[in-house]
Amino acid sequence: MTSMKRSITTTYYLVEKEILSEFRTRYALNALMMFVVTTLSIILFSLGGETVPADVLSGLLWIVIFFSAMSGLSRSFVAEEERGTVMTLQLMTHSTSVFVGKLIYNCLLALALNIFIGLAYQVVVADFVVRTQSIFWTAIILGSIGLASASTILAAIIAKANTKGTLFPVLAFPILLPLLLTAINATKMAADGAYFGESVKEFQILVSFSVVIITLSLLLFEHVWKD
Amino acid sequence: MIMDFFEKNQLYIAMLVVLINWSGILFYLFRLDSKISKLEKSMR
Amino acid sequence: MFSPLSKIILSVWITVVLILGFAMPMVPVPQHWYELPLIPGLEEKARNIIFHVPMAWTTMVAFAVSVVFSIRYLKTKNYVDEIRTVAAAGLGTMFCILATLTGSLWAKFNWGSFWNWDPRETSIFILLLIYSAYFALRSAIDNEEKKATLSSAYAIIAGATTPFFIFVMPRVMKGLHPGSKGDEMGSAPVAQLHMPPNMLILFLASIFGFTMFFYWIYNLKVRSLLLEHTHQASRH
Amino acid sequence: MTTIHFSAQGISKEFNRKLIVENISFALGNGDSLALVGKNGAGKSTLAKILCGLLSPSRGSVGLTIDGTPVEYPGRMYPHIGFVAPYINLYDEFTGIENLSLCARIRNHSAAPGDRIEDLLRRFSLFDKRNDELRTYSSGMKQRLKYCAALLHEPPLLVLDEPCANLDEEGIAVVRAVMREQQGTGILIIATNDKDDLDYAGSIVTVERMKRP
Repeated sequence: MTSMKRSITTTYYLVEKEILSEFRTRYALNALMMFVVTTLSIILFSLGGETVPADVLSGLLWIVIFFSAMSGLSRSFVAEEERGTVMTLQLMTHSTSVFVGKLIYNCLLALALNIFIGLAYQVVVADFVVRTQSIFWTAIILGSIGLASASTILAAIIAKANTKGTLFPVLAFPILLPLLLTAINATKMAADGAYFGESVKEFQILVSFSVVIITLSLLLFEHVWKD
Repeated sequence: MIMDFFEKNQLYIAMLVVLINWSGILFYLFRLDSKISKLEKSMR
Repeated sequence: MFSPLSKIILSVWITVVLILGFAMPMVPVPQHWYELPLIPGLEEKARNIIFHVPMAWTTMVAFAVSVVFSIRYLKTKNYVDEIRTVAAAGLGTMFCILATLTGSLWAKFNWGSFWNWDPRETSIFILLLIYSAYFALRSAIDNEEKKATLSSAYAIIAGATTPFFIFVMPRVMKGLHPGSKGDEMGSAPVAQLHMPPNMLILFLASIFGFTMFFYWIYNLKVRSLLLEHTHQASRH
Repeated sequence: MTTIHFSAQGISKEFNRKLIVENISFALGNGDSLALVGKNGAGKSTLAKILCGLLSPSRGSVGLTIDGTPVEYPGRMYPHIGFVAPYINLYDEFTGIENLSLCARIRNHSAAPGDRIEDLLRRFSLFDKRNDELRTYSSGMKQRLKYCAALLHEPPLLVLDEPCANLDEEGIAVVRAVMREQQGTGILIIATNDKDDLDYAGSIVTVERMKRP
């Protein structure tokens, strides 16, 4: 077996372990679904029957996405730290494999969650009409990946700090802001019925954001991961 | 003479205030600098 | 690095900039080298550019310095690099607060409200958030080595996202600062300066003066932190 | 059999700018064993972690060569090391056998790990409990499972921090046998204060927290 192939299978089993562990413990999934349902109903209550412009509604959508990501995506590393299994992983495999495994798992979690939020939001908020579905879903998918990639390395950082829960959104917000602003802009364009071609620049920003963050994370992770 | 000038050009009063503040800050910084230099010498 | 003579020259330099910034008269049609143009709508407030912009500029310089030394710290794990990062970030926070306050005051009298969320106001606000997050992270970690490593990693990630603001923000929000999207004089990522030469020279002299001033205080702070470090080491 | 050389050169470690481990050096080869002794809090565990590549030393270097090829420290140490310590945990939500097969898979041990896992479980008398989740295990049983996980890939270098913690007599007997076997094939390092453990160590390194005058 080549070493490339070997690290791919290792990463595959790490992702499998994360998913299996999630289904056994329900660390994130149940709480996250409840979180989404509560925030959506708070938004519906506060909107009342008022007509709200599309740009406000696109902003609200990404507020829900941001905070649900904040409460869910930090779990991956914090749980290892709390259970004292960090060294077990360090003894089993190379740090890069651990990071890529966590990254893929977080991407899957963020995608599942945000696709659910995107569907629920369109169904539940009557004023929010998406005229160009292709732009909307591309923004959701690229946004989820960007969100997951920044959250993964930040989660690795805060897992070593004392006040984990409160610190995460504080650290993540300034870093995720360019991503959020771009995603909100793209969502607005989707609601206004822009052509897919018009929002290509937004998607380029989202993709390059993820690429930059992931590259940097791979370089920094070993420093963060090992005490 | 001088008082008349300041009565007419009140912006210069603000300038004087800023300059006095600035000289105070500079005085403080120079003293701090020499104190740190002295400490550095005594530590070595 | 910084000789006593150069400190005196720097003090005189900034003093001259302050005096000129206040004293050069503003007239509708400048005739002499010492006269500045009186722009309707800006009037005497235009002098602020000499005092406000250097604060924002110094904030950026301080941020760049702390990111560079963060990278160096992760390579060398030398506490001196860590001390340099902290010193630059601390001073950067101070200059960031000054730039925010002075900018907000100027905005009130030029654009009608203290805060308008124009791209450059937003960037300075984000920088303030990054600095606070950096220090919040540091205060949440007990172990010194871990604190240095993790906060350096955070500073590097934060540094890498800043270029995105330059591309993103002009696309999503209207600008009020010169050089923003929609400015008749043309837009550019960094402020485009339309000033008469004498004002431009004064402006650049001020930027240079305050950058060196930052360097002086930064130097003091690094030295005092090093002293503190050797003092603590000698006690153990 | 693999030829192994393991050495430490002037290892020191600072925590909060305080020296915890100072200037430890040794060199070991096949069949060698070493005990790290010292008072509580003297830095035995810290040193053990450094040797396994879990912590990086502030100064000094660790060198591992397998069959004449040097291994990158700390990044590529993990395939050659088995480490058992009280502060290492396996996954509570998985069963014993799941934990071990997870270990084997992540480590990429495709060479019939199934039999090896069963052998180890039998040897440490955990076979009957293999399908129970780890949260139902007692601390002694968890310690035994850690041995299974550490021995799964037949590491040439075995590092044991407090090898007999939480174990009953039966468990201790198995561990002693493991220690003897390891001495026959590779390198054994134990961090301990137990006098009986020292019988299994060829040489002894004392870890002291140095106080500066």
